[in-house]
Amino acid sequence: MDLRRTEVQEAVRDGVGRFLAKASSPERVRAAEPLGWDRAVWDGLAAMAVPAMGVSSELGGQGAVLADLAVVAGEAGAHLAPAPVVEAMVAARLLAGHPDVGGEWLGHLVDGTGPVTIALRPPREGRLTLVPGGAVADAVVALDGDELVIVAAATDADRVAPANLASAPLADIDLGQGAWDRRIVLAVGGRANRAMAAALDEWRSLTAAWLVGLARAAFGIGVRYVKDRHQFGVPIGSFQAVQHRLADLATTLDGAELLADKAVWALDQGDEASSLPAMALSFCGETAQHVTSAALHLHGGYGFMEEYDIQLYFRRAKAARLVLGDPRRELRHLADRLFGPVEG
Amino acid sequence: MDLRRTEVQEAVRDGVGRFLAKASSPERVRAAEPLGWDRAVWDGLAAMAVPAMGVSSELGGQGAVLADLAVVAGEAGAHLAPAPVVEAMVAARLLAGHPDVGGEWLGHLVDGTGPVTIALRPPREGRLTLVPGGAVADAVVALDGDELVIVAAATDADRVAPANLASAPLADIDLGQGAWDRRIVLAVGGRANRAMAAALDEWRSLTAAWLVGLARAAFGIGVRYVKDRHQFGVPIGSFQAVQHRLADLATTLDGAELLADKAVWALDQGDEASSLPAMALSFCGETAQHVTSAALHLHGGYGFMEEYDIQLYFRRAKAARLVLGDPRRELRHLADRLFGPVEG
Amino acid sequence: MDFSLPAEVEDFRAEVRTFLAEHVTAEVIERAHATGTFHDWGLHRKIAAKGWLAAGWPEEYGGQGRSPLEMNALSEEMYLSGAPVDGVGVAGLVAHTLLLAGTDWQKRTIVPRILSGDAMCCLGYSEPDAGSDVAACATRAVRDGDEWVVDGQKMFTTLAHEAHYVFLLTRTNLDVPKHKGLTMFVVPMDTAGIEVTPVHTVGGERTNITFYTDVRVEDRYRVGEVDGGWAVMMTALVFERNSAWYGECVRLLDHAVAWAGEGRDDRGRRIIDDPSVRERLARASIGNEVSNLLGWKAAWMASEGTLPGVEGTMAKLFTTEHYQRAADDLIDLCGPEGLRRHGEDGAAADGWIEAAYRHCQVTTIYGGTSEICRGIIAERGLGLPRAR
Amino acid sequence: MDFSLPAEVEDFRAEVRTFLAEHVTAEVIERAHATGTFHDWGLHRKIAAKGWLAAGWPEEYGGQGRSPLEMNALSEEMYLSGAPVDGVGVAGLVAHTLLLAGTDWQKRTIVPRILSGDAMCCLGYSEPDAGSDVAACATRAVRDGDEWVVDGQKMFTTLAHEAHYVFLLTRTNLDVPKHKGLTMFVVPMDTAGIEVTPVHTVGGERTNITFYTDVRVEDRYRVGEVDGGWAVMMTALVFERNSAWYGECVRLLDHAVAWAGEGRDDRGRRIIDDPSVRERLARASIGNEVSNLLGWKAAWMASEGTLPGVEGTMAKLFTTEHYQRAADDLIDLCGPEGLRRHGEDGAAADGWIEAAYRHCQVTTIYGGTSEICRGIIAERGLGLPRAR
Repeated sequence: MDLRRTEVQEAVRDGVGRFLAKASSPERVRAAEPLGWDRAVWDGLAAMAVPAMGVSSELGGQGAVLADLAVVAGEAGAHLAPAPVVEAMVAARLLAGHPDVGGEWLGHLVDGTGPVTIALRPPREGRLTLVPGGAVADAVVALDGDELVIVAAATDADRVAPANLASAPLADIDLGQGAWDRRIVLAVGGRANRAMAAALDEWRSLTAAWLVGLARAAFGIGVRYVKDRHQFGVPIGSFQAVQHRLADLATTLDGAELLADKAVWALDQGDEASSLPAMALSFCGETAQHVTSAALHLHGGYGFMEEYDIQLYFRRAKAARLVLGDPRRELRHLADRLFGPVEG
Repeated sequence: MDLRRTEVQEAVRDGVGRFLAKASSPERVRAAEPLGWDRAVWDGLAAMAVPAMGVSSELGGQGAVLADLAVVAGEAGAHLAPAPVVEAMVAARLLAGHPDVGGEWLGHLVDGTGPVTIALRPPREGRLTLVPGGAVADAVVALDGDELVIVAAATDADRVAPANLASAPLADIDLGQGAWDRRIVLAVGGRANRAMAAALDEWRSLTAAWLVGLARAAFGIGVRYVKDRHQFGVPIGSFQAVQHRLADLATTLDGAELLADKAVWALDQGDEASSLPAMALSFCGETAQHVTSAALHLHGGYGFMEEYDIQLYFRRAKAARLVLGDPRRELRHLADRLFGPVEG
Repeated sequence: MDFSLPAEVEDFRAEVRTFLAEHVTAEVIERAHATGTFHDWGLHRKIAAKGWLAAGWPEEYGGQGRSPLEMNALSEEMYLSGAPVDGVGVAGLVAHTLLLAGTDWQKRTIVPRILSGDAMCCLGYSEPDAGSDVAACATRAVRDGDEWVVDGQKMFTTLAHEAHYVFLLTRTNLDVPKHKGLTMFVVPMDTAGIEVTPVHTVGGERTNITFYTDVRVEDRYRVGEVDGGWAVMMTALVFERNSAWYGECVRLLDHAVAWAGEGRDDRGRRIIDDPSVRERLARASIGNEVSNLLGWKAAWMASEGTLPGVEGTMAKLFTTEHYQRAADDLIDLCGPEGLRRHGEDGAAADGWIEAAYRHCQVTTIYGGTSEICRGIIAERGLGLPRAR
Repeated sequence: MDFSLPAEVEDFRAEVRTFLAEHVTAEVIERAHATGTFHDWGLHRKIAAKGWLAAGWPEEYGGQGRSPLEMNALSEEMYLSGAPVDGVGVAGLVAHTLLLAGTDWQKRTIVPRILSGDAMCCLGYSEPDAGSDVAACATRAVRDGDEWVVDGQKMFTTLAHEAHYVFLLTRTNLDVPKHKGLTMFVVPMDTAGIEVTPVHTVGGERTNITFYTDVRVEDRYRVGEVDGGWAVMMTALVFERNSAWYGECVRLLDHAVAWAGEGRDDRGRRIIDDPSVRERLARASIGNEVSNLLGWKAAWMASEGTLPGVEGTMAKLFTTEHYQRAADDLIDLCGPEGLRRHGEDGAAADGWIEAAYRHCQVTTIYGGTSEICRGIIAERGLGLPRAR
């Protein structure tokens, strides 16, 4: 047992963190709204070889384990980086599992040319909905029937990026139409299903790490605010109701961090049946929502002003939980893992 | 709109309340455990004509409306009266709907000879389970298939009164066996179903009133305790965390009281399709649980001592929610009322 | 007990509902949403023309003598309709306070302008360092002959960009405890030295910061005694706390029920048939009912001649906290489609749940934060010793 | 990061598990439940014989030199087994404190008796007017030559009726701030003037009130300095806060899962197939995992040489609050059958969920209430200014 990050991880955290502190400052994050995309952030991360970091060196990556990617995800969350970092890292590993057919797009990520993302749900009536990063990705991996495919856009037609709660680059994509006609089958049948299931668990775990990074940053903003802000002649952080609320949140936040860390560790150990990714997404999502909500409300009226940073965190925390689906359905997915499927 | 109780109701409250303050003191409530039955309490209430109070005077009752019965239920809850008061009042009204065949047992309640109760669920494999008041009732009304029946015990055989969380007089009863061979059919088919549905809504509403009475009393104990109890040189009621918790509870308690009152009012208005009884049971049950739990915990270690009264309230509040079923199922029952049944 | 409303209240409610059904058009609602200004001059003047800005006043003062029950019905119907009535609320509040604490000149000159719907007001209480602690007000008013010179800054002066008067709390005395050195003014917004800067919020509402630099205010705009501003503000605050947001909670739930009833899951089943969706919708329904009852209880007490200080505070606390819990639950059950904003294709409930989720956050802040409300209930309602 | 335990910890855990599987019989568990005394002499002596009461001590003091990780595994396995080990915990705590703060005579005489399993201890901290405010202790100890005369009353002296020593906090100085006038003793329970009165609790546990009347205690039973009792108690408290109840949470959930998997609803469907039952079981599982991780984090920090004061407090706070939420949820999903007590026919999960629902309530009280824990986390963990 060792709960320290490795030296490499500390270096990655430091490097990515320093870069994002500048490139993804609150001002830049605001400027990237409503689409949630800043090419310079992507380019900078690509220059650090982030997108394909989790791919073996033979395939052009760094051979990083998920625990390393989680460090990047955490920094991306802490700085609300306007780029689909988690999705690209997951897509890279998915493509690396099928290098013969996926090699071209993997190279796209290795070179950092632009994002490739994954669709969290199969298409419905030929349409992928609310694909994370889909608004800015050059290609999307999806499970289409019993085929795992990667589709690419020739133009931006047939891609709609709706304004949304998080100002995230979500998009609806019509498959099988002119604009998305570049389609490569990566795998079929059981292999396709297993590959997507594994990718979704990686997405859950890294998104959990992203949420923890986001929540830690928001919590820090909240704690600083209650120490600085005075009302009735005292810092509002001296009121017991404020203290107790923050103490509970600090506790769940520590728990969320451990759970996210353990989830990536379990996947790195090869435990494909682990229920930890689903646990981590549920708990870290809930925690991030509670933390950002409390931090916003502790600001009083200021929390609602667009000018204050806390609202940026508040909106993104909630949305990250929902992009996969109703959180209650995620609990039921977890129940399937833990207790087996529903009978009949 | 008038949120005052009538003069008659104030008189009933005063009379029943005075009687129970003595006859159902905490000492007597403890002495009546674990069965939850005190003959003297029943006899005293019977002497006040409580059991058949909600039956027309032609049939031997007082012609009281449900709102009057709710006042009695509230006092019974406040004093944790060890007698199935709500169940008997509901059973009396149910029997009064079928005076030709139910007259004998209605007379039993009019005379106050002993309790008659209702089973909240139909028998399963010939067995009624956890019938409230069933451990001490002389007869039980139940919906058995498409028949509304009243069954009576010749002896106590085939009646099991399990020890339970609330020390309530719950019992399992095997029907169709020797001991419970006195069986009268009150109604069949649609009439039987409607009569039982109406009785259950009355039970929900009066139990909600009972829970509000219980919760108000427990809340009073809690508030008095935090005013009296000093730690760190000050009353613990001066700590903001304590104050805010109690303020939220005071608010929900007011809301619960209004909801319970409105539920009986709606039934008194003849609104059989009202969703208010289900709302009232859910919300008053939840409120009573939260209030009693908070009051218990605010006592610190003393809250757990059997010697302190608050635990008596704590155990009964939880159990009253559960005796009808998992509270989530009650929410779904409410959804059926509000949104119509589930398709297909 | 009787939960039915008297016939005259139901009649009035019906009249209000008919009026709103005609005048609160989709266009009015869309415009308020788009601009973030929950005030519509056309609608406002029509409401004023009905005499409803002063509906609750005695007839001798130009009102309609309507009871607190009628007033609650009016407020409920306005919120249920989705009408942008922030302006109606503030106008009524200021006019009412002037009626109780203003001078004859103010009653003759300012009040009629407000009641006719020609003049709007905004509230100048909050400051950068005076939020919940509003008595920490630092905006100075210094007497200079028959005038006062005002310097300072006010936060959250919602509607200032539409208003003709600001109800301005100032500090006039530094030598006394902070509550005792405040004075209230009703200052024309076109007075030289007032500047309005827009502030945009996460809920989509526009509010403002207002700056006051060497603003010269004639003494006749003073409301109440010099150094008596706290009492004037308390008079006004009583009108602020109620379950007004109940109407918004109903609209929120209606949207969710409609969406869940129409939508289908991957297997073609109605969303509303999912057990946990049903549980959440049912739970939200209960919260709505309780919010409504707490509001009516306060109104009923007022109609009986009791000032429902604690009860109105309870209604405000419960309704707004419930609103946030409900919005949180109901956006969840929409899943990803709940994220789309109003106007986007495929948005669950046309994006109104997403909008409510953002908007509702502020309701536990203005008109007294939940923390302030809990303190009032604990101390005044429960008699607990002053918090430490 | 590595969440796997070192081989020696896993080996030790396996040894403990095998031992407990053999010795924690159904009979032992039933007896503890029936008597409410979560101490079993037979089991206690066997555990002592394994050397586990001092397993964490350096070998030179008679311990096994086991690491904080091994100690956490030991504690976890004991709770997971359902063993009645309240006595093990208190014995270890007192012995450990004596090792750190006791005299040579105490270490030679009392410690061996405890470690051998021959002598049990109980804690005499709480008093009628000193609960969370334990420094308000009023039990007096007055010096009389080489003896002290003790008078007072202690609450919640659990296991006093089985114990040979009480770890007794007393007031020895009235002229200094309250924390500075306390002295600790380890007093033989057979000393004249000690009286034990049973106290029964809603959780079914037996605890006691102990009365001290003219109890004459030799000075050699004093632990630490005169007026230095607070420091001695703080030394001991560090051992009290962790996620020990995690094991009980696991047992609770296992009972619920087993019951829901076996039970059928009216339509013959498995209870566990109900969506909201699944959601609640899944949620409880997450809480268990988090409780476990917080406990291991504290243990790991200790193994790295850091005193996990805040982290242990977090583990205690989260685990016990989660325990109560989970018990509340899980008894609900059993519906009416959840009300039956252990031993009753048809009781859901043989009544163990009902028993847990009552028992778990006390866990947020002893060893520091949740309110005290939150204060520690806020002030020491977050550096917030002292609460008002």
